[in-house]
Amino acid sequence: MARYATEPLKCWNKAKELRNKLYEDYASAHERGGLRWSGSAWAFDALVAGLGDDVYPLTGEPYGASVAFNSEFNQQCQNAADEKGWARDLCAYMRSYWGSMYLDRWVFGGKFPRADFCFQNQICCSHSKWYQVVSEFEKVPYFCIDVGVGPYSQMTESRLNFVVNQLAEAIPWLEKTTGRTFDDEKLIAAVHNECRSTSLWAEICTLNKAVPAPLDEKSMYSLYVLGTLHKSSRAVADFYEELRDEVKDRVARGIAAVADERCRLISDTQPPWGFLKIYRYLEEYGAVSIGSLYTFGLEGIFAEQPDGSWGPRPTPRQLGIEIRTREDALRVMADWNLSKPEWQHFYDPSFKSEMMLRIIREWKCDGAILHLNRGCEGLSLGIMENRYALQQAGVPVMTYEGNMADEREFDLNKTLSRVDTFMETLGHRRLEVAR
Amino acid sequence: MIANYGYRDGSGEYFITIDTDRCVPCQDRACVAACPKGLFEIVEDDYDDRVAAIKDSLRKRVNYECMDCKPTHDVPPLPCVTACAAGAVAHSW
Amino acid sequence: MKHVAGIDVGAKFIKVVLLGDDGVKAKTKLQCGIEAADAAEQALHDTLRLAGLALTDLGAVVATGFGRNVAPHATDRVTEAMADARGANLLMPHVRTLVDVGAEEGRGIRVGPEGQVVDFAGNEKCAAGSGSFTESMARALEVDVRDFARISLDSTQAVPMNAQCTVFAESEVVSLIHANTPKADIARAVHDAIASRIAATVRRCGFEPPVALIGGVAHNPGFADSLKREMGLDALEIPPDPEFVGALGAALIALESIGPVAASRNGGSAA
Amino acid sequence: MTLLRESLTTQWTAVKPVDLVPAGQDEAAVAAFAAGEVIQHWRWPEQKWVDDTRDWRGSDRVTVGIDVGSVSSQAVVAVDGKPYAFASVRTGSNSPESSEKALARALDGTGMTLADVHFCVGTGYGRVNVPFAKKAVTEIACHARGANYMGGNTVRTILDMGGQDCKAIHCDDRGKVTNFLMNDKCAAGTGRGMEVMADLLGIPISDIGPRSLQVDVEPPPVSSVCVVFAKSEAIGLLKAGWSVEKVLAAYCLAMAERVVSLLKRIGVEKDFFITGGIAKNVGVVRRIEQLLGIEAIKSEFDSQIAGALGAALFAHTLLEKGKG
Repeated sequence: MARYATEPLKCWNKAKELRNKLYEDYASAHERGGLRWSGSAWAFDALVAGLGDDVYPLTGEPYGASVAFNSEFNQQCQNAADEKGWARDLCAYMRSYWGSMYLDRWVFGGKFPRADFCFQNQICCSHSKWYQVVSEFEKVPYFCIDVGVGPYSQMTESRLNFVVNQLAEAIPWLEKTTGRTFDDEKLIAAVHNECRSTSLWAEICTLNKAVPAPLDEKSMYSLYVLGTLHKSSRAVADFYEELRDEVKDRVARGIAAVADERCRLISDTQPPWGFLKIYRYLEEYGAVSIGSLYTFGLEGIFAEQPDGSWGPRPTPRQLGIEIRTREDALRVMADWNLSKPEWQHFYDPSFKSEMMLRIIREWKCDGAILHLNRGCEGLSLGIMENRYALQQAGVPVMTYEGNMADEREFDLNKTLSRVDTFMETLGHRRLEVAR
Repeated sequence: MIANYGYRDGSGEYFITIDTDRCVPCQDRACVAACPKGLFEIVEDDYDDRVAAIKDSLRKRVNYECMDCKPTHDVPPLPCVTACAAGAVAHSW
Repeated sequence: MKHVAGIDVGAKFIKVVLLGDDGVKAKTKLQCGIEAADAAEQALHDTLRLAGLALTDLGAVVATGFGRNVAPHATDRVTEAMADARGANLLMPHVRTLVDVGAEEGRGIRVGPEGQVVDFAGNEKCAAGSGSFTESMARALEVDVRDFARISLDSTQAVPMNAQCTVFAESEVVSLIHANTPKADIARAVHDAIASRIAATVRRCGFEPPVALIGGVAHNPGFADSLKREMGLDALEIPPDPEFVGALGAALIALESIGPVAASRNGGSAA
Repeated sequence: MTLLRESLTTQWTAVKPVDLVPAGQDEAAVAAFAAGEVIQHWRWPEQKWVDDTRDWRGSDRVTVGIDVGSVSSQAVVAVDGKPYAFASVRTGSNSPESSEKALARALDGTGMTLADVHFCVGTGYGRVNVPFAKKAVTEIACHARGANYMGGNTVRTILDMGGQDCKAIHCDDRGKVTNFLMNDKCAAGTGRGMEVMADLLGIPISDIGPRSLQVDVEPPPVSSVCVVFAKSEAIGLLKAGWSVEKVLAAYCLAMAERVVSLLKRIGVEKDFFITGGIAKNVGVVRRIEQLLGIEAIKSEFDSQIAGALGAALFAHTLLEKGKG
């Protein structure tokens, strides 16, 4: 008999529809006189919203992951990048995106919809290069903002201004590039949306502290992706509000994501996107991944709560802070993004280790499975130091090598047999009970 | 004849292409001196023509040898490519 | 009197250990290819016949190794790490780090005082093929595998082999031959190349002396010498019949699953 | 448990391991196994052929081509520009010896000796070490010339999958090279990779092709990046219960993809011809044809002799130009 009751998520289909709509809006923008721009999920999309509601982003990482799901097309894209001379140890998303661009084929069918301009920021070394190549190939303007100003815990006025001034300089560039006049009201609304959606996502992750966990990481991948597609859109913020309420209800009723949950784990970095059945295999041991710093903190914005635990960062509105001018909006947006958990470990692995240990403690986890992701330097930076730190703190850790979007460097069966050994060290055997 | 010297291994594909038909009338053999790492040499090919080729000892190291001429951004025109008046030399990466 | 069997279905050899509650009954080894199901059946059957026993005399059969899922009559299946740790803990209770190098896989295991697996690291895709690699290198040198293992010890100089790819080290070996490099030095270069990859794998899970080498390749003195040097150890223990340690561990787990002294090993395998 | 530990530890050393003999092996394998020789599945059969319908005596155009490859060596004897005899042997660790062994094997039973040969050309990896060769020609040119003879003068694109390299060659109607590309730094897509797989799966190398086609659904390829990646992935697939045939299919497809991506760099023009040992692997050839959408020309000659045959034909041309 299963330990906990389970039920499918009611808003699951809505997430799927919203995701598809965001891609379609981008692809069909020109038909409605709209504009298309491309950048990363970490770009300041709220700023671009000042140009109008019909300016749609294509963020490279979720698109790269969507290509990775389609292994045959992904292979052609990787080969196309190879043939252009790009080395294979570069960011795997970037190579899938470029391959799709070089082949002029959109993973959802039809031609690759070219961006009208590229707008990006520079913290992960691949990101700024990624869109420089896109702008050179598609012959479109490119603006990049440097946000590598150091960890949020050591923020100073001058460091914050360094980013705010670049945001301010970007506005005349956006106007010149698109011929549109910038609307501060739309910027302010977008900043509120972004704070709301990313704070709500952090709240949803915090609800996963409950035992049994209402969400498992495999499902969270299809939910957090909306934040990576367009975090400053009202539709995404509203969806997360609805999801937060449903998850709250699941916790109240003790609904679990995994019926036989008896071993809670965290993972790390993006998974090998074509092989999410690793998580189904874990369930055969009654093991569930309740999330990771990646799923929580790539878009989610966290802060210390009054009771000392880790939870959602309160939004300006919740704190009663009004955003009246362009200057206020830029300062709030810069400060809000610089506190992003996944922007900290670029400066020292210990920042990440502390956050991982905090998640393990507060989300009551028994161990960690780290994906040594050859496809992403940005997130695998210092992962062996993180492993060492977790072990020093007595947390059992398993690692497996792979690549998030190039299956040639991943071996599913070898990884599953590692899971067997890891589960044995945690004292768990496969559940014979056929659920 | 188009000769592709180089390789493809786990890290990528690297080939230097020489169109040897254009080497036959060439007098000054500028490519040999132009390459700072001495990759080029003049050999007699199987059809008894004197043509340029990449040295056998360096053929499997072209990616490492050519790195000096290929900084990560705004790569200047390659010395071997510009030195060859007949435009017989090209790089695949 | 109850008997149990541990069967380690390796990539190249199947090892069977038969235990009774009065001690070791039999140890057998059978070369098999990849299609191990029938070979495993035969290995178990022949071993029982050797000890004058029948299948019905077995209280439990625990399978481990590469083909543990295809081993017949298995009452339980455990991974290589767990079996190695239990077997080594019996033969060498003081050893805390195991290096297991078989035909196709190399792994490092940190063992707790009770013989439980504290941490483990397996070879990644690139460092695969340790055991069979020495075979192909011996073939390139046209030297018998066992001689290849010994002559490496007479090497006088370390010839660096910079082939990044173990498969392509063979073409490097051929060119070293053409350069009249002494075969002993080439053999040592090959052993150093494998040892450095295995040592890197073991370092991933961290190791503390005393360290023991088990698995089929432990019979290769040249490799053992290179590994000792590569890991900076002054001693590298090798138990008798090192390739049977996994099968012994599996047999011990089987014994515990039926024996009166079913000590509660880390929860998992108790009946 | 401790009482048990002492007795077991002492007995462990006392009980000697017994080597069981694999059932179903024929006497030769059993004897070999008893002699301690591990069964070697990678060893491919050596070849020999003589055209006994012709007599070489009286011809003043007897030429020989020797192709010393990294894995195999071939000798071809041509009389008046047409193949008369050939042999294919394993390259040992000594190239000069291998070339002599290959020639001796080819001449065996023909009554011909080295003195009767008017011109000999050496080619392949060890071409400079052929003691009796007057000229060394690269394997690129020899393969083109050999393929032009074996496949006919409509051949424009040749793919040679040798022991440790892979060559893509374009040629004109006389077999003269117009474009070539060789990759000999990486074992993926070469004969060496095939031997590694035969060793791993413990099946004769000549069975790999046919058995790789005995699958109802074509599985996804294993990693085509590297032979060692492919091998460790194959091990994982076997562990997970894939049949040997399915693993072979995945491996041959990976090798085909690897080779096709190299071919695509210089383009494929009809007619297309495949030389080298892997041409005998129907599993790889058929998958290459599917990926390219082009059928490879078949030839009655052994695909492994293209290099040596080309060398013998080069020798013939040099003789005619009075360079004898």
